[in-house]
Amino acid sequence: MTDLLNMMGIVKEFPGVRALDGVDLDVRAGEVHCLLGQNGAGKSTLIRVLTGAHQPDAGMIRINDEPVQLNSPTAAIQRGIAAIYQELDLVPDLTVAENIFLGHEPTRYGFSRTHEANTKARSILQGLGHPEIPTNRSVGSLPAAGQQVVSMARALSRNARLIVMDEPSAVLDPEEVSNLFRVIRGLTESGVAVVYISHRLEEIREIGDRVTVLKDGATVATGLDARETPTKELIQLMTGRSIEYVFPPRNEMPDAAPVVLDVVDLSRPGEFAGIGFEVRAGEIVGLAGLVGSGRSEVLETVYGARRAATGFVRVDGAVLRPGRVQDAVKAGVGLAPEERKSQALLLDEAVFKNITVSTLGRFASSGFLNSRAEREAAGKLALELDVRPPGVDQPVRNLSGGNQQKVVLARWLLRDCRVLLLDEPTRGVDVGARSEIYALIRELASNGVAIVLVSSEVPEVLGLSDRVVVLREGRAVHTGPAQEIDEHQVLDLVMEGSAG
Amino acid sequence: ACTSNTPKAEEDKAAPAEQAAVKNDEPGKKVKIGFSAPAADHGWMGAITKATQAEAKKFSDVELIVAEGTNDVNLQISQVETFINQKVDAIVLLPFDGAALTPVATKAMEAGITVVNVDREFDSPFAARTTVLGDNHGMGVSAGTYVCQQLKGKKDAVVAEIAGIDSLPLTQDRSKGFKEALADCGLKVSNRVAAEFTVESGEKAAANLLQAAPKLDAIWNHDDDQGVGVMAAIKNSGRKEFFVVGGAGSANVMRDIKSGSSLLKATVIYPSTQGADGVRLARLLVQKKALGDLVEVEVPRTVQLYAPVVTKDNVDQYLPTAFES
Amino acid sequence: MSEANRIEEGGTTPSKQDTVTQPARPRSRTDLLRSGFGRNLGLVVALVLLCIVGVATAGDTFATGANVLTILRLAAVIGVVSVGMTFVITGGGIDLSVGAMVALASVWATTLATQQLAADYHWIFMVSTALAVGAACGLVNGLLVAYGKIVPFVATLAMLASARGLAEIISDRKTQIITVNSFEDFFGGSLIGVPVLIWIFLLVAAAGWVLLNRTTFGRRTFAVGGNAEAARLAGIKVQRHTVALYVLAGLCCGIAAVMLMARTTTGSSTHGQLYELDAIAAVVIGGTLLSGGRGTIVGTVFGVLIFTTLNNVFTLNNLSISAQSVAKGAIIVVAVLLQQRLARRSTS
Amino acid sequence: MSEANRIEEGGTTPSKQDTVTQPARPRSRTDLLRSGFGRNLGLVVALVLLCIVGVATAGDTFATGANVLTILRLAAVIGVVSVGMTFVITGGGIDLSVGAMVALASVWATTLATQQLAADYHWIFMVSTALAVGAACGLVNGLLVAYGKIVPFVATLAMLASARGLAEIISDRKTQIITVNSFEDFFGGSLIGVPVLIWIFLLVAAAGWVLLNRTTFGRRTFAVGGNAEAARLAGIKVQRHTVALYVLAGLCCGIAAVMLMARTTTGSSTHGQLYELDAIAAVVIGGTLLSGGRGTIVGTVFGVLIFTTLNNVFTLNNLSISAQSVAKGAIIVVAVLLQQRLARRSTS
Ligand SMILES: Nc1ncnc2c1ncn2[C@@H]1O[C@H](COP(=O)(O)OP(=O)(O)OP(=O)(O)O)[C@@H](O)[C@H]1O
Ligand SMILES: Nc1ncnc2c1ncn2[C@@H]1O[C@H](COP(=O)(O)OP(=O)(O)OP(=O)(O)O)[C@@H](O)[C@H]1O
Ligand SMILES: [Mg+2]
Ligand SMILES: [Mg+2]
Repeated sequence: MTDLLNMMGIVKEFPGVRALDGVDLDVRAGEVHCLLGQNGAGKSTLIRVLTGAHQPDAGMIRINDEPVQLNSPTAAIQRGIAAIYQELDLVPDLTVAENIFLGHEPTRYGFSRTHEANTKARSILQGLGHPEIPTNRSVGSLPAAGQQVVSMARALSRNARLIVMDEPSAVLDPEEVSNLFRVIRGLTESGVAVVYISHRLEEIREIGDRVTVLKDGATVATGLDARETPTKELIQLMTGRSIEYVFPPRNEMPDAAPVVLDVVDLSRPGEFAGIGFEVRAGEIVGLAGLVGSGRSEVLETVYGARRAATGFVRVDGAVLRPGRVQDAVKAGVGLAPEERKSQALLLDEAVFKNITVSTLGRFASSGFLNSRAEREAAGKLALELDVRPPGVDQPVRNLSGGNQQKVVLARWLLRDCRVLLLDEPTRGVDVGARSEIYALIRELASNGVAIVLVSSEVPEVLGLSDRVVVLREGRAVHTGPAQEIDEHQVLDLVMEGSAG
Repeated sequence: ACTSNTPKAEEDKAAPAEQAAVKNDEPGKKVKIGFSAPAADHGWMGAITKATQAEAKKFSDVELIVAEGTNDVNLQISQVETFINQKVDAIVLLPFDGAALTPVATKAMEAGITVVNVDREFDSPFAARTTVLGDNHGMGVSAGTYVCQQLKGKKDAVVAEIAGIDSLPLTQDRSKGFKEALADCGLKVSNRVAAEFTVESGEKAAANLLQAAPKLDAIWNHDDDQGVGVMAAIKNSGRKEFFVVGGAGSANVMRDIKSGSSLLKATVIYPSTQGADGVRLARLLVQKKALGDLVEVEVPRTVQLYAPVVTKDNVDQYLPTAFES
Repeated sequence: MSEANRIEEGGTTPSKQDTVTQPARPRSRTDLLRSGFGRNLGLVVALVLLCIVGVATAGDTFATGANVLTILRLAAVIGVVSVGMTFVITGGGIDLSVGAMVALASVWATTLATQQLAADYHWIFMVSTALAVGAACGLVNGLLVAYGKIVPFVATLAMLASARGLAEIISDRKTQIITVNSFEDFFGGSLIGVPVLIWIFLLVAAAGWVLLNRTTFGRRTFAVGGNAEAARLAGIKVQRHTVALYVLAGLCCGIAAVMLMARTTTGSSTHGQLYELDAIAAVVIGGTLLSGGRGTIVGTVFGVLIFTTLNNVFTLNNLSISAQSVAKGAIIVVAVLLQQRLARRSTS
Repeated sequence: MSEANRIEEGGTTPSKQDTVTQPARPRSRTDLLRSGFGRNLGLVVALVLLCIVGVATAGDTFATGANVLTILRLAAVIGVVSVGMTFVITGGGIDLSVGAMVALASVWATTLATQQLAADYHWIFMVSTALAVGAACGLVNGLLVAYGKIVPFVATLAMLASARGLAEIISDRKTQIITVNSFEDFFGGSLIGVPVLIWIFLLVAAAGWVLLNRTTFGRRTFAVGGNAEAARLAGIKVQRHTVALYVLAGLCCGIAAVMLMARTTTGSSTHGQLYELDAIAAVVIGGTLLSGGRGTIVGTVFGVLIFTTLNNVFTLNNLSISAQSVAKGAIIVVAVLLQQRLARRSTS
């Protein structure tokens, strides 16, 4: 089998950072080639070089043994390279069909043929298993999962020979993921090559053919067998150390622990109804459910970012005024939201400013900030969470996706919250950092923080939580200790609504 | 001669034999004059600057420094300050707002610089050595009187007014004079709109006015440059039942009047040569010369220009000095 | 529940609830805004209210055909400029130089030389001069923004100063009167009872609408304004497109210059003063997002009509200019608040 | 390998390389831009070039102390307005009403009644009237934007119309002359050889710098402007903060009104014309992002100085007025391009 793509000695420098330092990658037609690496290892940067979005400072790219210059996205597209970027590259105000065909719209004499675009879009979405996404709806109004599907459809619409997928599964739930794999298999059967990036090793095992591992901007191993290579070895290659990929032991919950967060009969029409649960100091309550089941909405409503239609939230016995984030923050509630870019980060601000933004009062005397103290405090946390690169003065925009997520977490860790609401706290976070975050969450709990955890990874919810609440279609269908339920039961619950 | 009907520039040409004037024109000590005026956002103001520059060019002993026209009094003040720093001999100042420029003009006078105030008056006698003024109130009176004459006997006549920039004191003076003169013959202004001295604004204001007043007998338009737009709007509406009186006295309008085929029957002159007069006076003052034709050995404190009505009968007399806008 | 079902209800809303809530809000709010309907409803109501006030206070004149034509004629020039502005703003830019470009184009197209040419051959020479000057200025704007990477506000501010200065130099600050009768006859005339100027406005607005909503160019304008990086990654030549948008705006200014020349029978460096503010105001009131990515020609047309009708009603009522200003501010606020209410109601 | 080691080798750059490259480029480009240094370097160079031109063409007057004070006095009024504008723009808004607020504040503070009060007691009554009027207008702006959810452009455009209209009504379009000598004496005077007006400007700029860069208020301003939703979810009272920003801008306009009153000894409804454009231009040239989230007071001050020095050099050189406009546009473009080059070079 000849290689479809060879990348050799790719170097990419950003001011102050050498993101890629001689990366090699070979991809064969018809294979699923997995890219592994820690947060900030350079995976996304490599992809952007491949798609012409970045220009490499050195190195050579060959397609079908022919040296090529990919000096613009158009050049890459013309060579049959399509991509699903980590940060969704959609235009929120255009419709689904328009987004899918952006850049190669079906036209006649310059007039867009909306009908044809819609028809074609529908058939592509059908192929992806989502014939129900309305093609004339604006993409901005779709939930994250829907947008991910649109992004995939766009990549497929190009009839590419090589499709790059940068963490496509981050916002998808298990069933979506298996659907995605079905599509990928279909593609590879017809000779298309897929470069697949994910931090979930199980997925690599399931779909991957070969693996290339990046570390600190360089290829440390390539051509590994995706199914046979032991996990330990992969982790060792990625992180340079061995990590026990297990959940830390649960804390003993003292029965007398006081209820810190009390959610009573919360509802918002059209989103969720009658949600009630309580979280005691030191307890972790997990919310499980499919994407779109309303978990994020529940968290945001508890936090006051959405105004509850009925019901109320008590923290330490005091009722929070609905729809008032400030009150929640004052009462010691913190939220690490789901969409880090749009909901949490000040992209152009320095890392330390992002971390301290909710704790400014602590670093200020009569309104004047002590930024040395800020930097120190933020730096300490960044070190603890292994944010890379470690400096706290660079803008968050320059961090890799996973590192950005860590910054969001750091913000609330700094704040000594009474209640922490974590929405997908490990999305896009690598194995190494992930186990650290798990340990951290546990440690916070043992310090008496009440934690509500939302994650699309059921094992994560089950492994970390003391109790789980299973949501389906905006209603709680099951509440109980996490140890008494397993992954299959949860999946059954969220799909069928009947306890297995 | 200064009290005659003729604008100053013409007077000089009309009386070349005058001994004093000839002597005055002879080159003397070099004079550096700073000139500042509001933004040339309409034709008359553009004409002022042009006439001033042209006049200065006639004298080999005059160096004219022209600052950017501006409607920001803050900037205009700083321009005068810059002139002071430059140690000019005289400043000819057409202030955007007379009162607002008074302090800095006073400062210039105190620094020994001869200030000649043009068109918009300072509110202190110490701010300028000499003031050259148009007669805005008189303009309104002249226009009103002419309208009264033309509409003689028509008691229910509908008279409209298209004013210039409404926030300027000169506009208010003109309107006041117009109103007073109309009142004398029992008429009043039925419709009043304001434009901004530009062709475009005149067209806009007139188009709306013509809708507001379905029947008209006379229109007085304050400014001939905006008048071009006013006439365009009138032409567009196809209406002919009234006559129009202009203001300022541009060459275009005078040609129209002369042709006799236009609805424009008259215009009231508001000389655009005030700045030019200012330059002449400033030069005389710095060179310590007297004004020709006057027995008085000093240049007068105030020179107010007359606002005559130009009609078909006397248009030839005024056409040569009218400004091309 | 099947996979299909789950996503169809899109996102979080459960299917049962959905079928209940679905009819009440057939589309999401953002969708509705884009379709322009909800937003335009507010504009329509605002305009109708204005008209009611007009009829009530000056019924005899306000409701006449002649007055309606007056309003439309007044709207025509700034309307054409605003259509161009809609494209630039939708594409994520802004153009402060529109007024200056109108002035420069009008001056250039009425120089003695051009008029001579027009008198000797055809008025088309004047028109094409105006269009060429507008497009050329737009091209400079576009190049400065797209390739010089100068923020649009600054680049077009520079153009504003330069173009007006150039217009003054060319015209020597004189109002240049058009003597070419064929030009005046054509553009001053009417077609089926409707003045040519209004036809031009309608044509430009219609062409703008088609271009923005029915062509690839329009789609790409939304993409460039909504997410320039995404557009680039999708293979759109963002820089070239940006240049095209400014050229388009310049071209509209050229057309507006011709219309203004016809209206005033002059070319002058004082034409088009503060058009930038008027046009941006109309565009923004109309519902186009100042930050780009969302734009509506219909809204812009309504925005222009609201402002011109407002002026007309004021004049008909002989209101003092100062009172007009105060009222204008208040009315703008009320109109926008009303719009928002209506847009919200129509979606929930 | 220990935890510590792992982090030391951290990020993507091996530690050895780091120590080599570190001195050459201590921070990333964006950082440099943000820190304002690279960007300001360009501004400094532009200003220095302007000064060189000034000295070369009119050396005897340009370089005198009196002329420097003239430039600074001119810069003072618009400078204070621009400082306020910097806050609003950094916070993601825009304020078109600054000029109108200056006019209204100047008129209100010079009414007969206020002047009587000032004459009888102390000029502080005039000053506080101006500040109160400015702040009140700003409050209205802020409420309309933050709670009325009217886009800033439209809300402040409405205020522009209303405030100027109101100023005209109050003053009856007459220029109101200040007769309170103590007021003139204080604000017209000097302190250690430097005019009080310049002191005020320095004070406002310094206070603005501290507020923006050294306080929680400033930090929140960046957050609100950079990502309002994120700021809200981080517990910042975004609406209240927005209101505060507009009040601040209004307050600055009140101060500017006092300064203008002192300079002109008048209050007038025509004061402050087109200050909105001047201020926004200075702010944007200075490097503040028009879309919010990035702002620099030092840049703004440089922006103002560049424009005022430009005016001064023009006046000294007796350039034709129209040519001045053309040159101004060209110089703006060149200055910005120069800035960008320098900013780029200083980082790579
Ligand atoms: N525009 C940029 N400017 C400066 N540095 C950048 C830029 N983009 C990426 N980097 C840096 O390059 C390195 C590689 O980032 P990249 O996004 O490729 O990581 P990644 O492997 O995709 O990580 P993740 O798994 O978290 O997505 C990081 O250190 C990041 O900070
Ligand atoms: N702009 C919008 N307009 C209307 N509805 C929207 C908009 N954005 C999101 N929604 C709705 O809000 C919900 C967001 O879906 P999302 O996937 O975040 O749900 P979720 O239950 O929070 O998922 P998860 O639990 O996996 O975080 C969906 O119901 C979606 O239809
Ligand atoms: Mg990545
Ligand atoms: Mg969610």
